[in-house]
Amino acid sequence: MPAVFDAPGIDYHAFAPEIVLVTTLVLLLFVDLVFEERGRWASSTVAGIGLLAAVVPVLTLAVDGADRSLFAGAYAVDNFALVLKALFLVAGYVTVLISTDYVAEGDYYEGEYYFMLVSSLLGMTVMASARDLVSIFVALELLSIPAYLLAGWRKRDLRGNEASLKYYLLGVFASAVMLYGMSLVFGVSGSTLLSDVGEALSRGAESQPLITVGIVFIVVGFAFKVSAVPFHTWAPDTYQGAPTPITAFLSVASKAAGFVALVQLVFIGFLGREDVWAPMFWVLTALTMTVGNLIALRQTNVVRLLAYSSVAQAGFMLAPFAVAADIPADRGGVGAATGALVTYLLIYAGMNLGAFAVVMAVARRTRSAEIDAFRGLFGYAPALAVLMVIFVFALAGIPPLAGWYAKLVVFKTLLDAGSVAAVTLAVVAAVNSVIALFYYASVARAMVMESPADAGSGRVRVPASLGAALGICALATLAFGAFPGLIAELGDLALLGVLP
Amino acid sequence: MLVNQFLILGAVLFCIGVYGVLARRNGVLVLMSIELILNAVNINLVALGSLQGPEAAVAGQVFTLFVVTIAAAEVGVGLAIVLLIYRNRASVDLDEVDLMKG
Amino acid sequence: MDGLDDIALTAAVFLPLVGAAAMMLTPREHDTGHKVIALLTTLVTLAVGVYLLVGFDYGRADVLQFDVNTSWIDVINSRYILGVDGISLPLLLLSMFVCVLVVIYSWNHFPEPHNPKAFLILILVLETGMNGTFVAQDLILFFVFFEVVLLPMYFMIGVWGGEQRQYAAIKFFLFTLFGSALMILSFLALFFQGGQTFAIADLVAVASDNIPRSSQLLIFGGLFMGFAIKVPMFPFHTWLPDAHTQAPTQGSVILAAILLKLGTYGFVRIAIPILPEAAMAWAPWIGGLAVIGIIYGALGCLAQSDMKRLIAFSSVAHMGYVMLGIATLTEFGINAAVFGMVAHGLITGMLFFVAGSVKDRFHTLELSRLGGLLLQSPRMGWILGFCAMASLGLPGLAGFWGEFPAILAAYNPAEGLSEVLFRTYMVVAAVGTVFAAGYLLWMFQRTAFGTPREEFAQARIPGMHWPEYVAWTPMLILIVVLGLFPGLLFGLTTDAVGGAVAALGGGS
Amino acid sequence: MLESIWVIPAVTFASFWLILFFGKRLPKHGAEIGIAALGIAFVLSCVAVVEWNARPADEVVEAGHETGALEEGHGGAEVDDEGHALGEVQTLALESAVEAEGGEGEHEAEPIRSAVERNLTWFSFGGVDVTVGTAVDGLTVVLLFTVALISLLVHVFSTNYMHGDVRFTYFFAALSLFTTGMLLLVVSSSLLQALFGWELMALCSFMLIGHWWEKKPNSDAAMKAFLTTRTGDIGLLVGIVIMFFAAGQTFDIAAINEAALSGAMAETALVAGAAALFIGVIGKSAQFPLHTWLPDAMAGPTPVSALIHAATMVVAGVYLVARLYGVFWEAFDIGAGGVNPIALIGGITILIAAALAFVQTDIKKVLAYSTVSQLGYMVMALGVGAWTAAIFHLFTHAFFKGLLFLGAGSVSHAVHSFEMKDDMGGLRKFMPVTYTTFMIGSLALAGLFPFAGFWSKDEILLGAAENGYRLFEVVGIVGAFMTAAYMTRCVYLTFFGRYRGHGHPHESPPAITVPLIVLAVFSVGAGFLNFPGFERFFELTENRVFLLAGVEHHSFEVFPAVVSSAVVLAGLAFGGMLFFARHLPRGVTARSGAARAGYSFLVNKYYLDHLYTGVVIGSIKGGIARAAYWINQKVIDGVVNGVGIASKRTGSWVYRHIDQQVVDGAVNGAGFGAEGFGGILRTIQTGRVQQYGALLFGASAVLALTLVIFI
Repeated sequence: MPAVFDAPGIDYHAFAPEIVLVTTLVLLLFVDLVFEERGRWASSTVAGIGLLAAVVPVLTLAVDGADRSLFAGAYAVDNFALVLKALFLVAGYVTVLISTDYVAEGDYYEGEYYFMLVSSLLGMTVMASARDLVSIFVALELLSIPAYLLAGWRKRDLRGNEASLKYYLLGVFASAVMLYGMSLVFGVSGSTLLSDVGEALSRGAESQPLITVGIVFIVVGFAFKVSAVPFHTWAPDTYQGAPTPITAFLSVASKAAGFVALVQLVFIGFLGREDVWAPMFWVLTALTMTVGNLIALRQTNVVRLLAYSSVAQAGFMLAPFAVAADIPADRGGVGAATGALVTYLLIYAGMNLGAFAVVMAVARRTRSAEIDAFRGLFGYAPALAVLMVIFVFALAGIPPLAGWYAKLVVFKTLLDAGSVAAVTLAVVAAVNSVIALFYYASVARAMVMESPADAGSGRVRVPASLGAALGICALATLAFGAFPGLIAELGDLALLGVLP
Repeated sequence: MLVNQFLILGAVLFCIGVYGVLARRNGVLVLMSIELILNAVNINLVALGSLQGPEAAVAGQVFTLFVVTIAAAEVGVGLAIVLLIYRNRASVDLDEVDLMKG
Repeated sequence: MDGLDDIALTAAVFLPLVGAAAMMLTPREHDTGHKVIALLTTLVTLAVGVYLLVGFDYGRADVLQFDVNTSWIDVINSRYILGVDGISLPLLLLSMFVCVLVVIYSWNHFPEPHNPKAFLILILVLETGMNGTFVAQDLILFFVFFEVVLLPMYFMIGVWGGEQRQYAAIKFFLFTLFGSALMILSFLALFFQGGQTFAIADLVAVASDNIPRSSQLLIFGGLFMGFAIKVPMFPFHTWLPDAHTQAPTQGSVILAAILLKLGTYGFVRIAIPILPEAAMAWAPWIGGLAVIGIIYGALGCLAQSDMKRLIAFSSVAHMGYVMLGIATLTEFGINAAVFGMVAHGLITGMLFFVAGSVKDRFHTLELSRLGGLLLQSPRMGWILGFCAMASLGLPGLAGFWGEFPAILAAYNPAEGLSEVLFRTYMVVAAVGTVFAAGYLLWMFQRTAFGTPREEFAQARIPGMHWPEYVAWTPMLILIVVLGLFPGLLFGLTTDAVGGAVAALGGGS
Repeated sequence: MLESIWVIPAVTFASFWLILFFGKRLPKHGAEIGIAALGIAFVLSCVAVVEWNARPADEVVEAGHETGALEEGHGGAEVDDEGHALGEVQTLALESAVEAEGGEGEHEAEPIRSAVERNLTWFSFGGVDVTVGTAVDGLTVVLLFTVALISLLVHVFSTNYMHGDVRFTYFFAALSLFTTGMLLLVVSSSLLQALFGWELMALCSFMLIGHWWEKKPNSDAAMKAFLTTRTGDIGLLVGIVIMFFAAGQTFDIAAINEAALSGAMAETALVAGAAALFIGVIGKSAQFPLHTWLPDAMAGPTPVSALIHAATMVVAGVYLVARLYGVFWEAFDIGAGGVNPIALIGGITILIAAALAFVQTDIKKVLAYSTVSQLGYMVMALGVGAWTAAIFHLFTHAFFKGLLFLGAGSVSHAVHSFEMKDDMGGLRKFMPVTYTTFMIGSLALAGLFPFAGFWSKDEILLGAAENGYRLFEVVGIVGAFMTAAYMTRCVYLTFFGRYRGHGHPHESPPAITVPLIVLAVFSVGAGFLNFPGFERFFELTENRVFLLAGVEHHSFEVFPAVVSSAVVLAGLAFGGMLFFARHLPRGVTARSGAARAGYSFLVNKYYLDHLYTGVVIGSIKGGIARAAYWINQKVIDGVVNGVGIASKRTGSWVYRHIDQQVVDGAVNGAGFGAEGFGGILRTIQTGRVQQYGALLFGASAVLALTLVIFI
């Protein structure tokens, strides 16, 4: 029977952030086109303003407060989506800030750089709202493909190429696997809408194997994005080879996007099937934290070290998934898990971006990201050193720096579930947080307790935009550490809206 | 009944693709193997969709279209990167690309 | 003065941070500027402490006073609750007091690499952490303050410490963090099983009834790890000698005088009142470890060739007495413990001060190289002797009241604890007093008696400087005063402890 | 005065601080403060004695354990004032009461003076009010008098003896503090407070014995003294704790005695507590086997030795037992006779110490061992239930031992040495006063009639005999014999024969001789305080506790006295024979009566002389004593030192092997383990993209399979 086509009514307010981003993209192209060389400075500014402008509708939507759902539920704008969009946009803005001088000083194409960056962000904002297999897939590719290119931005640098290649091949491979999984799940449920999928899967006792394989493959696809062990292998190499701002971007925004997708898929699409994903996530969590930390112990390059640390951090973020199903409904059920995850993402973004920002600032002088390059930093650039100390110990989760609260909510979620598995995981996490301290402290040690490698150490000049980025991150890290209430509210709000 | 055969075909294609991705040394061939996987996906989508009734059939086909389109984009990017590699090291042998490890 | 009462504790906790901020804005070159700011800050903080002391209602020492209770992190229902009772007040004051003296002492004793700015800022941050821990009445708040002290101490040891400083610093950090990781897990477990609250008072009221015995034991285990490492109890003590030996004098003093007390305070304030049943079950083991610590620490001392390391090990022994007192779960015992904390803080703090000054003059603490201090710097020598005597628990000096009552309490522990076992502990502890006398006098004989080694025979050893006089006199006086009038402290603690022990269903 | 007895220690304590802060600036460098303070203290103690003496007997105690009847009598006594009349009334009342009970006929009720107590709350803790205060009774005032007097004389003596010492001022400060400690102990009404005095003395002994700490042996001796007594204090601490709980959570001494006597204490607690306390006594009063610190303590200046041995420190132990007599009486069932730990330890100490005194060449060491032996007498006396005798001996001993030490000091002041064999001899010509007084002291110590020692020692022996401790009576007599002998030797080597030293010894100045004379007077006179028929001392010290316990006091009896005197004479003769007779050719006889006696004795019984010299002397002087000394130095002392060394060794072993390797090693090991493991894991990161891919797909396949299989 022929389906009658009726144009869907579009809620433009709900779309506003994405629309702004698209406009920005067009502007960027235009700027690049009109004043080629003279426009160098312009494109970064345009990008920055565009991103901030995109935050405005997010806020208006938040104020408005109503959950919106478009395209028969394929695209939802709820608190969860809004909080995450905001996170992506701000993270993106900070990325632009730290990129400005970096890109300007290297002879790279700027217009394209920011174009890619913003389009990747567009993908992320879409991801935050995607509630349908297709839109998730589209969003995923939209945010990934520009990232592949950005990773290899330093064209003549072999490491850059390698980073790009590895990221690309594995990324595509992973998304292919994920697609295969999607095809299976779609086959069982007969719908691409997550809500329908959810019902169908929880019903479909027959064709269990298909469902299992489907779920596993889909989760793998995003486990790759969030660099969960054993799907993390690309991360260190890519992080090291890519331009540092992009590394920061990948380790924060792109990772967050992966988690967003997971939240939607697992907590809506596979809600009924924790028998499949709960054990899987348990294993992934334990592996990710432990392996990430252990390998990080042996790193001598700060970027690489941060890469592994972000792997380990991903482990903490995965923990809520492992136990979400055990949390009694009266304590928020999966909502609590989501809240914990979002809180963690928000805090993590601040401190990790900050850490990378410092790395860049230092690299401006030392031209290296080896730990030895950081020795004696406190001697000649105390401010930077103190900031780095703040960020790394925040990552380590030492009060009163923001990280502690992120860890706390994860522990809380684990104990909230209270099952034996959950508590075991909690202990594993606890031990890991101690191991982690060791390498974070080693960075601090090099900066503060050791003398500079080279005697003549002039001051490090920190350009304004980079300084601004540092300021924002430091402020966030300290404020959220002292008054976690601020962030906790957001995390708590960010519940998936009810779906039609 | 009929569906199973499509499924199996898809599975076979998938496995061949995976093998290609993991085994071929030549970057270009790896890209093509990925295409194979995507095609396996497409077959699944269309077949299973039609199994689940008309609505699903449409949805499946639409999904397939998306996959095809995006696959094209991916491959474009992929080729660009491989080309870049070739420029810089005059080879597309993936095993040689291992500056960063550990 | 209600308004003042409300902000008093908050001020006591955060004033040091204000000072630290002020110093950050002051350029690095103005050494004296920094010293003055730091001194003023600590003094003002101490003034607040005195205000608390005056305003404190001694009749109601068992209830929280000057309490503040406002929302902090609503999402996890953790509130900003501060308050002092008879147990926290003395420790709070001790912390403020010691910080002032440390700043004064620092006046001309900045270890390499100089940099007074950073050094003093760290001290101030430390003070915030310590004061906060003693007044926090909410588990999460407690945890935060408990951890705040880590970073400053880590850097203080790691930057201004001795040869092994980096190893010592990270060791200290990792040990404590490990403990507190398990501790926070226990806190959360309490939260969920004890009625969704972190407020200590509420938990004391409900926890023991709501939580099944089995999980009580587990939770207490977590708390035990957290606090025992900080105390430190055998066998978690190994970070202590390294940290103490490597830390700069000021660091050692703060470490010995206050940081160690955070652990014991945790037992008295949190672990025991909230989980009395579990405490009962654990007490024999705690007591056992405590007396092992007493003897073990003493043996450790006898083995040392380095004065500072010896003093560090003596801390292990002395905290053993404190823990023994706590383990008896009786009013006697816990009173003794609190007194022991303060006494050990003053005495061992002083010992480290002296050790530091000795190092300043001889550039070594090798007992084999020292000697004849009484000839070269008589005053310092006698002060050292005085502290040694105080430390070995000579009646009439503060140390005695930490030691003897603990032994006394061990003779009849709370109902339900094996008398035979604890009486054995008592005897062992009593034997420990002889060991204490042994190593302390031995140390004193080696350093102060005899004649200087030839390498220092000609060296002109400067006498004591004014910062040393100013910083030490108050401590010495306090050691004597507390020794002669223990009522000053027992009067404060005894009611509060009575309250805490009441949770156990009546101790002694 | 009795109510405000605390003034006495307060005065000396004040003098300590005054000397410490202002001493150096004064003309006499602080000595004057010390002397003034002690003078005041002495006067006050005399006042106290007088007042106590004048105090009417206001309390009636029926001897024997049944205290039931007496309680109301006691209660009645309190309200009434006119003690004596009341006393009789009570007596009548009580006799009837006694008859009603029947059996206990031989005890009769006695009126005595009740102790003057004054307590105020020190601090309250754990719901218990700990009091601090003073309790004055006969025992207290006697000791106050003794301590104050001796200490005063020692102060005076020191002004000259220590003149020009590097730490003159500091020395006097320490002396004052030392005295304070003893006085505090004596007046305390509570054990806890007593402990303060007790440890204060330990501290001061440390400071004073190690006064010349530049020399390592001195500081070693100081440490040894402190640590040995401290070892005893383990017992004391534990004992106090046990008493605290056994007596119902109080440190009050009177209460503890009552509790012990009324049988309120659990038997085990009582015995354990008493035993523990007695260990403390052994340490402090240098009883076997913890006596070895005392001779080493001679490293300190002589006045200190005098103070330690005569009036403070070592007698503290004896005092403690006397003070807590109720406890010990009950715990060791002293009334029963036979053998008990206290008497046994005392007895052993008497003999071994006396034997050791034979072979010392250092005059102070001789005196030191004699002190140990005399303390043995006191402890034994307490052990055999001769309470008054013990105190009386403590009292008399204080004088003649103080005298002897100061005498020795005076001698060394002249010859700058303590070596009798090398640097002394024939000094009686050079220093007559010292000689005479020293002689008196020696005879008193030997216990020759009519010197003070005779009365007290005799009373001890009598008590032992009467209370069914025959064995210890014998021990006492043997001890007396040996004492007489070694003192003769000592005197001979010091004052007779020819001068073996260098330089020209001269009589010491008055600052030294005056104290000697004073003490000499007391050494002669003190004994008459318990002269048969006129037993002021007994009445003075008589107190509630030992009446309750039913301690018997035996007044003088002629026969035992004769026996003991005979023994003493024998001892003297024996000693004389050993040391004087040998110099026959050089005609000692002409000079010394004692020698002549010994000589004639020898001549008449020559074969005996052979026997003695060959066997007795050979064995005693040569064999037994040396053996004893060897055992003492090598075994007992060896153990004491050995313990120290051993624990130090253990320490380093534990530290090196357990602490650093096991405990700490585990921690570091874990660290390295983690890193190593990390290293292994790094090899996953080959850098080959396709291996990454393989890992990726492999992992997902494995996950999928396992889940498919297990679900």
